[in-house]
Amino acid sequence: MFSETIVIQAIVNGIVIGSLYLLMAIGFTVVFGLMRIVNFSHAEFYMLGAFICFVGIAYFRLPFILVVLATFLIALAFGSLVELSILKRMRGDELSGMIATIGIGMILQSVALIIFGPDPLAVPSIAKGIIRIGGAVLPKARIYAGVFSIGVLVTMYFFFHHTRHGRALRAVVQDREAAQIQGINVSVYYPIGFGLGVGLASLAGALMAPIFSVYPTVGFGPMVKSFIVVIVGGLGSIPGAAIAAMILGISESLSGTFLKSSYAEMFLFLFVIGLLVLRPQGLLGEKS
Amino acid sequence: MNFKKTIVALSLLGLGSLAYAADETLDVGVIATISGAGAGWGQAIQHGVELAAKEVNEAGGLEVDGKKYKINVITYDDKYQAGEAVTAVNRLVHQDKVKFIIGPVGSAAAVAIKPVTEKNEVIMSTMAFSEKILNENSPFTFRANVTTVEFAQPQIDWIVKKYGIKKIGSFFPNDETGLQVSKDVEKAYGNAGVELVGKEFYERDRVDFVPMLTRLMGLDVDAIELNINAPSSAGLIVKQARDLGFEGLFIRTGGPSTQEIVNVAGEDASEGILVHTLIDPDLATTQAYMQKHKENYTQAMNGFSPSFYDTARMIFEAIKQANTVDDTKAVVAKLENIKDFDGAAGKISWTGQDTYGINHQISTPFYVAEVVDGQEVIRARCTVETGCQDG
Amino acid sequence: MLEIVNISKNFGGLAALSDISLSVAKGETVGIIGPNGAGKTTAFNIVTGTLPPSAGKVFFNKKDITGLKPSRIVKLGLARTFQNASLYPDCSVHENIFRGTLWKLKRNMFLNLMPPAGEYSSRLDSAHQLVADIMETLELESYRDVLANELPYGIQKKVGVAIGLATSPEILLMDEPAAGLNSKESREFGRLINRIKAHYGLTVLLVEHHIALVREISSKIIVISQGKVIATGTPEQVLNDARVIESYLGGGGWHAEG
Amino acid sequence: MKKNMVIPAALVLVALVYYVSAGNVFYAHMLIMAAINTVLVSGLSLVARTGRLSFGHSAFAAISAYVCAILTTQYGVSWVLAALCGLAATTVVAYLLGSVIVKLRGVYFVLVTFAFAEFTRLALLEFPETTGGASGLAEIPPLGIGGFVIEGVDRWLVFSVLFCIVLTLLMSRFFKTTSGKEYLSVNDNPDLAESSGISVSSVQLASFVIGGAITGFGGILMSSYIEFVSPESFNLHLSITLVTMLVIGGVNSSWGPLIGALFLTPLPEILRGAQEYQHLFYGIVLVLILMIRPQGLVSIFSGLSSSVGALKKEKKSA
Repeated sequence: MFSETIVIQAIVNGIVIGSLYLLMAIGFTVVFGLMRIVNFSHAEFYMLGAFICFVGIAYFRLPFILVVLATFLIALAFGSLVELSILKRMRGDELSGMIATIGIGMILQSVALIIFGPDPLAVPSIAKGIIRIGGAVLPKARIYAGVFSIGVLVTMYFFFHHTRHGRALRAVVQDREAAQIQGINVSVYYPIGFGLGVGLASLAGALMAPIFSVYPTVGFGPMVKSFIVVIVGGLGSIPGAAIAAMILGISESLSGTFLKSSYAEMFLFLFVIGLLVLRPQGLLGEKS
Repeated sequence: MNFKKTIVALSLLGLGSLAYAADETLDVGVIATISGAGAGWGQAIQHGVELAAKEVNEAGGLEVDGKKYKINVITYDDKYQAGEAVTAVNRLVHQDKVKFIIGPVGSAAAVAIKPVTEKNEVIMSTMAFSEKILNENSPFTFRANVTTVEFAQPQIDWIVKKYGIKKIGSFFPNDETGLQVSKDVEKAYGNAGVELVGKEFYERDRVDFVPMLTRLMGLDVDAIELNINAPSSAGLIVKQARDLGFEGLFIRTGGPSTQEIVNVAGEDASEGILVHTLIDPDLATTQAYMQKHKENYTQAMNGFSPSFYDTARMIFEAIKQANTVDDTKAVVAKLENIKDFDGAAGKISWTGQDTYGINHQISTPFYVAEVVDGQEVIRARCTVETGCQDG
Repeated sequence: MLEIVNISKNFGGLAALSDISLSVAKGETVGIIGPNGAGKTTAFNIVTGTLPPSAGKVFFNKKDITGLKPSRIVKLGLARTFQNASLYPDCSVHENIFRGTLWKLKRNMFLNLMPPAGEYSSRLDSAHQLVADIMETLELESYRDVLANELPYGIQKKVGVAIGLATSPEILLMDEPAAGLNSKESREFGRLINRIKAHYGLTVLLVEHHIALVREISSKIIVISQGKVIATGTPEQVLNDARVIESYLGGGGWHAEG
Repeated sequence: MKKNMVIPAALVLVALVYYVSAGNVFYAHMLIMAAINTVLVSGLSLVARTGRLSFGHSAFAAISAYVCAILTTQYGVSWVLAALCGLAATTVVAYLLGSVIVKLRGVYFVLVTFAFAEFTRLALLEFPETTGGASGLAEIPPLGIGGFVIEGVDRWLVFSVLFCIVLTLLMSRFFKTTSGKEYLSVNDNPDLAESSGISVSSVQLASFVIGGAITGFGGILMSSYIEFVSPESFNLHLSITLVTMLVIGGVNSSWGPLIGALFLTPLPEILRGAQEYQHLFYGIVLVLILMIRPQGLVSIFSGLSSSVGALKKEKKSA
């Protein structure tokens, strides 16, 4: 008796969640493509974005768009600073870089715990009420966030394909050595790239803060999911990540609606392990 | 906006009262969830016990066997994880040599540490809802608050009669407590002639409830049962359900934490929720306790706090009557026989002989209240024996 | 001893090697030369097992070793050296060379916790003797305890060869041994190769870009260009062959200095 | 042995004296936990010394701990037999997973082990009838070999400290033998090792399986000592703590796990009042160690990064 409105509702919700994972995944891909490291502090930058949004709206009563923009810029600057001060020394050694991001993650999380305490805090809702599309009920706040994140994705696409720095950064992400040969000064792009990568994660955190509550470990779930999106989509391939993010978002929403949700998550990991083993380069990643 | 004071300040407060004249100290252990999901209930235990201790110390200490004891509360955070609770109870029993422990919050933690407290004859008074806690071969274990086994049936009968509910959906955390409570709640609604349709179990740290809510609304339930979900999860469920346009009734049979739910869901979304509560604001003794709580702590007082204040005072009373701080067998004998103790939450005695085979389940009055503009308004007064009447 | 039969290799459309066949007899010193990108290194990697061929077979002492892992091929007696003389950076020269003998010192890891005994200890002694002999032959005793990353480049190349020798091969494949050496050093390197060939009764196969070294020590030269063998023969025959000169002049720089 | 024996041995003695002299039951508890952590980290260290970083070792500790706990609590099997079955289960799982992922490049190996650990934790949550689900398994009988039962703090203290010291000595001895040198060669320069007759994949598989078994036994020790086990005790936090202890302790030497565990285990208890300061300290020390001695402490990983690097070389030269 599940009418198609339920299915539509689940799919739309899946797309909104998928866009969140995609923002995180692109951020992760930029950092991985540039520095060949798995950024374990990605979750904490998502949390950073969520808390900046919380302070911006709950404290200073700023309009949502302004807060989201401010979050991105703060995170971009902070990310670049972190790269220059800490990760710069480890550019050659990917493993130390990876473990350093674990340390950075721990520091950010404990600072947040000390300042904001462990309990969830609610961000005043940015949009009340619902939108009805042919019987399907879609919470306005989520659509708002979904539309906004898709807007960001489009700007990112424009930045990567039609601006000088964007194309250079994309070249570096795709193949660091080839970019160097073409005379792109890679070392300039390290801080910007890391800043942009974690900036996108903070952006996702800020967009989703009004929908979910905000607490120091809020970023862990989305980080794990963005890892899966990047693996399934193929490390370093942004179009692959886009497809994988939507598949994951929708399947998670559908399985949450129709299946016992915790099974879905367990099988998801099994699927990822299987995929990694059979097709390490992922769906669209090139066989390097 | 009240940022939480850091935990360090709180535990220092507990040690702060060193300067009193009493010559001996009696250590009392508290294992509670101070951080993570369920932190509100953990602080209810910690604050209730600390206030009871402060009261005794200000009166010159607990007089036992000719000596005056100053009560020192040692608190450990179990982060709602059984493993952490076990480490904490090992430290309390072996290092701090404590004979009385109050807490923990979660059933998983309580089940895990009970073997240690029973083996070392340490009295434990927990909040955990699991039925595995109380039985005849756990003489040193008590429960300091009523559970769904006690209050579910009377409350649900009253609500079903008053609001005429036909179909109800429900959410449960996927752990020991959730499993246990889902059985009690389903039985109670069955007896009241209501069909419990969607039974949703979810992982503790889940934040997106829209998919599950979509399914429940597809079964067009006219009410959603929140029972003992952690306050943050319950708040999210209410908020996201209202976002999806759900106009039905929310019922929370269990775990008083209205303030936290309102914080997360917002005042208008949580308008009209029917909650179980242990506090009647008009009761003089409860008002006195709420005032004392406001003087000492910035956080909002949680509904469980009075029962743990009373539990601590009953234990101190039993120690005085048994005239010993070490012979816990004697203290248990005295504690079991306390009747009509006038606590902050009203008249208190023990029950549980028929359901658990041991009379270690506290029986305090409880109420059904409706959330109006973010505040609880009493709608019915109930006790285990007499059921609920319009109040 | 070593035969390559109809080997082809393409990388997504680009035919790096097409239908190459060549053979190396016991005791020979064969040099494979060709302009940059002719496919020399691809052939080298196929023979040493680092890269599987798209088609064709590789035989060693009549045994088909196509597609075997390098570690399996070495045990059959076919060792290789690296172009950039890759070593164990933080270990001494002696340790570097000794690690070449490890595959012959296999012993159950738990049993190995016990001090060496019986047959294993004799294998251990002969390994140590081999290492001492190699260091003497290549005049490396004075560098015995120097860490590999502190060695001058020329010496690093020698240690690279020493490690190859330590695996007691029958044939030694050398990937651009003269790379990074000036003409005096490369002549010295040529004499070194002849000395170790004689001392250990080795067969040598060089893949080289510099004609000078190859012309001096090779008994046979094979020229590869655009993935095909265009000439085989003694140094004199090959180096005066019109097609070879044209492909080199046309295809890449002619390094006939010295 | 790069670092000679004197310094690590001295450090360990100083720590031992500090713990035991305090003579207090609680410090003995911390020393036992430090010893058990040493065993857990040693398993990880064995894998790290062939150039691989695994985030899945918490899963191996979980598998052997749960198999042992289930067999003892629900089937009344003797502790020794149950422990052996636990170890066997972990070894089989480590072999199956290892043989499949050993050929994966550096970063994918890390991601697969990460996904495997999460999968194991969720699987333990999903089947409450056997694993007790989120509430875990309580009342696990104590460690008993034949009649002799290891219970109570003092017996545990002697057994665990002795075990971890012996394990560390064996590991340090192992890396002086020819088999140990194969591990070091694979890590220092995998291409050269492969071309000298050392099969990189079988060495890395062996270290993954044996490392998994050692960490698995550590899991059994932990569950037998705490007499309780739940999925949360083996979550990602444990994996990260083990990696942190390994790196700060010093990945280069067989004494790394012991030193890392001894100095980092007491932290959560000392800062019991304010948990978040512990993580702050962990994070800062970890970052500083990596910044000040990126090569020193982590050079053992050059094998890993060069295996990723090697791939690029191969691509270029073809």
